[in-house]
Amino acid sequence: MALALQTFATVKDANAALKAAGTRYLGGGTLVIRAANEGDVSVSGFVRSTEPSLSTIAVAGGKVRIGASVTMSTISRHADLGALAKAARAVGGPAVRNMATIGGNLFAPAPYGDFAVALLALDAIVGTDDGEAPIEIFLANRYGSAIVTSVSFALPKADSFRFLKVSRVKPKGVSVLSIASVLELAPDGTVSSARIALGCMADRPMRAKSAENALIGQSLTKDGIASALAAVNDGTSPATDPIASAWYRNEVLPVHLGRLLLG
Amino acid sequence: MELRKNYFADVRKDDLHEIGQPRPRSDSPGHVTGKTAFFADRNFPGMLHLKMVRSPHHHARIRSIDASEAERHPGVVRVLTAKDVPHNVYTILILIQIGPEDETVLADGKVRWKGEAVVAVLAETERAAQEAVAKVKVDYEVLPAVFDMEEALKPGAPLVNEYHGQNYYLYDSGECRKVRFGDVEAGFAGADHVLEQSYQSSPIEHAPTETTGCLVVPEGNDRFTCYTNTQAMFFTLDNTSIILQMPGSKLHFVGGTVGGGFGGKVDVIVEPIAILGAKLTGRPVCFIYSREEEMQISSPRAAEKIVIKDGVMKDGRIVARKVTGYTDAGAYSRHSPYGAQKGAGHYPGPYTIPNVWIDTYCVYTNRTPSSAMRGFGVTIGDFALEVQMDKLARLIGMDPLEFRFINAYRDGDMKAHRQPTEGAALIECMQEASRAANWPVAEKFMAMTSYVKGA
Amino acid sequence: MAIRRGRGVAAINYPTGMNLGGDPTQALVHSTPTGNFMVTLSSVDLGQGMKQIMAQICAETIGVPTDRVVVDTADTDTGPHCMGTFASRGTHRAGNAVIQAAREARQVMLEVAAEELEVNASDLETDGQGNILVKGAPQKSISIFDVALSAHFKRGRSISGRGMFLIPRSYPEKETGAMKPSTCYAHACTVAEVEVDDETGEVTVLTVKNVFEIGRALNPKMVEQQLVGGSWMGISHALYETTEPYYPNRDHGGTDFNQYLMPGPGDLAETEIIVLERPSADGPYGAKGPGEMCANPQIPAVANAVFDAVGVRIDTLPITPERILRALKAQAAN
Amino acid sequence: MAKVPVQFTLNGSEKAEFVDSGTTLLHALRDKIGDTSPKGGCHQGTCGACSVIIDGELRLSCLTLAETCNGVAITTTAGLSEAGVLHPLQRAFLEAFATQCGFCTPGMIMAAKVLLDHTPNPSRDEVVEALSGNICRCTGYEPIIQAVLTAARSNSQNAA
Repeated sequence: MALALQTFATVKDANAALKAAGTRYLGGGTLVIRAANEGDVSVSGFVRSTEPSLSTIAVAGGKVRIGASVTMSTISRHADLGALAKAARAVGGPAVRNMATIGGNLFAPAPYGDFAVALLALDAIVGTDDGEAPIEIFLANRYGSAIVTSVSFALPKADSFRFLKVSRVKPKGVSVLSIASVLELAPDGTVSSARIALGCMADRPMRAKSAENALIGQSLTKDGIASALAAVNDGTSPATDPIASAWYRNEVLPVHLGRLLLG
Repeated sequence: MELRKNYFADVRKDDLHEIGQPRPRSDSPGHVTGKTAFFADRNFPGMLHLKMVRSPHHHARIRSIDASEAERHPGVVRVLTAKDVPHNVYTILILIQIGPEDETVLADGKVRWKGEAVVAVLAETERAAQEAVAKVKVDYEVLPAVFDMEEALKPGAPLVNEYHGQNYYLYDSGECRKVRFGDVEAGFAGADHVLEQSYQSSPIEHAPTETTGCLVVPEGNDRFTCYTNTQAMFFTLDNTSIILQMPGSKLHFVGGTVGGGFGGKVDVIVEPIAILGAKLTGRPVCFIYSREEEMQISSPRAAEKIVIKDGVMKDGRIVARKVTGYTDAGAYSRHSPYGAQKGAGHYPGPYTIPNVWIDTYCVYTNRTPSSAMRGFGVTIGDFALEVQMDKLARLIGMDPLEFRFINAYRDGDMKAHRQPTEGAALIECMQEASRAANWPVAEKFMAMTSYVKGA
Repeated sequence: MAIRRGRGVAAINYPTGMNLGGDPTQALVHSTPTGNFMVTLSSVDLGQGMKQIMAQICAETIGVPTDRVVVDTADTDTGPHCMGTFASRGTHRAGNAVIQAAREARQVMLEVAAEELEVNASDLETDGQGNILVKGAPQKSISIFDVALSAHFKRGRSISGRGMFLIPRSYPEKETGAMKPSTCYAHACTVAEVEVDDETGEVTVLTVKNVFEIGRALNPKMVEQQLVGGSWMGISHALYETTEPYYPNRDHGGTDFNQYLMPGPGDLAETEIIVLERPSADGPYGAKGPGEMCANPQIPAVANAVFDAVGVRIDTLPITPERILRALKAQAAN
Repeated sequence: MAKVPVQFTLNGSEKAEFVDSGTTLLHALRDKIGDTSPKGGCHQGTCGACSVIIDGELRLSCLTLAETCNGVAITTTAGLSEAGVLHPLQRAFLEAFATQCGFCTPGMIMAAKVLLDHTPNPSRDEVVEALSGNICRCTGYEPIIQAVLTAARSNSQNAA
């Protein structure tokens, strides 16, 4: 059967159409069209929505709401989202970034989904017609969710957001791992709050909570971060894939976290 | 790039009109305008799409195949199994008497590697073919598989390929191709140091940007035109003629403009089955590998294991070299028996060594059949040889580049396979590398020449 | 963290062609009525520029500019047999066949010119610009255009030729391995310089200096294309590529260009190419096959450079960060 | 099978076709319209050979459904030369010997064109980034990078 595309003006109608077996939501196409091209017969049709709110970015009062259809390249160019540009540019090559959406990135399995790692560090809220959910909860149940409509988060303070993607191929390769962090510093330079998110270290982006805790009250020096580096592998369960083995990912995670924190 | 014309100027004429001139490529205007016609840049009305049902197992007996549901699937025009292929068991080099025929076009009773073609589906659209592929039911009895060459060569290992009867290719020289030159054991006995080391590679894909494929058009006069990106037109035509038991005069192959080959398009895989499909349906057929098939189904460069044992003197002379090479052919021969033999002819490398012993084995395992790739039979051997050379130099405390000068072959030197060296230029390459890399070597090495001593 | 630097060298040779079945290739050459030349082959252009090089070889041999030669290849209804494009055989084998065919065509062309000029054919030469001149008396000449017209419409001659390359097949002697595995050999020496991150095992190839001896650079710009691309592929083989990353374990094979690793445009080593030309006795205008061997010496040169940098030997390809890191940890443990 | 209408401009001329719903733009261009300059190297979005420019942005035609392209302006490499005169990028690729097999070339030229349209004088790093979604297996990339830098220089000279 042909892979028919159904287009709806509202997310509500699109959600209803998605109840039919085999239908997939079409965002930028980098995941679902690929699956169809590769002969994934579990895909039998596409659904999309042209609701305008899906494509808007709203920045007000230190809060950001990004519509789910906004692409990586739009984010990377947006004047108010400069802090996130590096993470948005970490996704694919230029053509992929012009297509890949922020909503779609939430569903990209490891070793993809680097932007979702950034969103996890930002403690984003994921919006659907069913309501809003913290990203950590959302990622745990992501497949089978209603259409993502938006992602919202508080804009990180200047210089508090850091992002690192490690890949074998430059400038564009998929991840060995990626790390995003939001660190706030007290006036004395010690860490007052820390959120660290890891990509490719589990079946979905994960928080490095032991490392976060170990950073509180520490200064960003070689000695200050030592206990965080020692703890960053807590709870990781990375995959072995063509890019790297689980062993390698675990071995170099503290090295790269150290470089991110000291860099 | 720099041409260093000062080398070998005495034996070279540089006053030619067209040769040696950087003429623009006649094909580039087509490339930059997108007008160059690759095989797939054609479209024929009513063209069918061929997709393969592939083995999910590394080694299994096929108990039964039920394609009835696939045949009834909307858009499906024809389903092909082994019994539809007139001469289903073939091998590529049979025309030049390198047998036995050991590979099935479509699996018959057994699969020997994960990804092996079992059933071909021809449908009106790619999607219909994909859907029908998913509906073909094959009942497999999974058999033990072997992936490690050393395991495969042990007694009692699962037999990969019954057409060979053992897990190695049987040369006229026995279980391996052999080169024997001088007395290698005496060489080791008289050496100051003996170093034995083992090297390993894993399979490598050609990864051309254009995947392997062909389009076939029945011409109405009982002939078939096949637009293909094969690297070898007549290998393909002649093997197709054998497989389909069809006179070669019925076959017309058009190609020659290929989106990268690197050796990956010398096997004859897609054309015979596509032509069979066109013959049985009377319709144009396209069979183009997906990228996934190109990466994991098309033949890679073989994995190799190479063991090198050298006897070396403190003064830098290598006096004995023994090489045992293993080429992982995967489940079928394709070009691998020749690759292993080519390795035997290549060792001990571009060095003059008085005592040489070479054994090269072509080993069968339950993986994607390997075949030719850029540097076939040599690339991995050169890795092993040249890392070994580095180790030997350090073992005797000698500069690695100077160590190579001491052993480099020159015109007239007898090679282990008993051909005198002609046209050598290793020394001059190393001299120029010494300069370019600012890696100085002793003056006596810079004064050397590849020409026959005294000539 | 330390970035440690090392360099390594490797020297190699490489055989041109193979000896199976005598490694044959045939060629046909004929002129059109206005003195353009068609080369008919079944050889395949994989992108290395076979068509262009055959045109230059034919042009040189006939004595016309390259743009007066058209190569028609890889149609089995018209092209004579070619074994195929592999084993660094294309330029060498097909080139030899084209020279032989072009020489035969040239002879007919000179004979027709001789009749027109009323001299002996052996007294004629070509100027490479499309004219045939009397040796020593260049004012007495005729254009190839006019010669071809004459041949076609007046004298009834076919300005054409047949050529083939074939060597005796060499069967390796069973016990000694005595054989003639190929014809001429190309040569290379590469020095690679690398940096190794000793905390992650990541390797950066800083420079590769490649010296290649290739017989003759028939078209230097096209030779450069092959050698630069080959040098990249050699580095790629050394550090990145495999379809089975955990060989002999069959799992985790890459299925796309994201998972099948090759250096990207941001991973390029500073690459120097130096070419030496020792014409081969048996090659077309002395050419050897450079297409394959140019990707070989970088692999051991990089491997040796990694050892020079960090003191561990990785004897398994590809030399991945993981293999280096494991070796470094083993080294530290000892 | 349901056919859907698709209407867009391709290299400046109006195109209207009926395609099967779910047809990719790559197939529509190649099989319906006959512009075979975009190549299908992977159909996964990993090689860039199918790259086209849609409303000024680089896109992968293999991952774009044709029916989502109504009303857009599409540029392909086949449309770059005007009246037989090569675009500066095409000329630069020729002169730099930046093509070997030629299969990646149209996609590379598309990626380079978008770069130069927005960044007339790119740095080497910007060129590398712009080409990073396009695979070449023959050239080792350097000649392609050099061709793009050369085209940029010749553009700026012409503008000056």
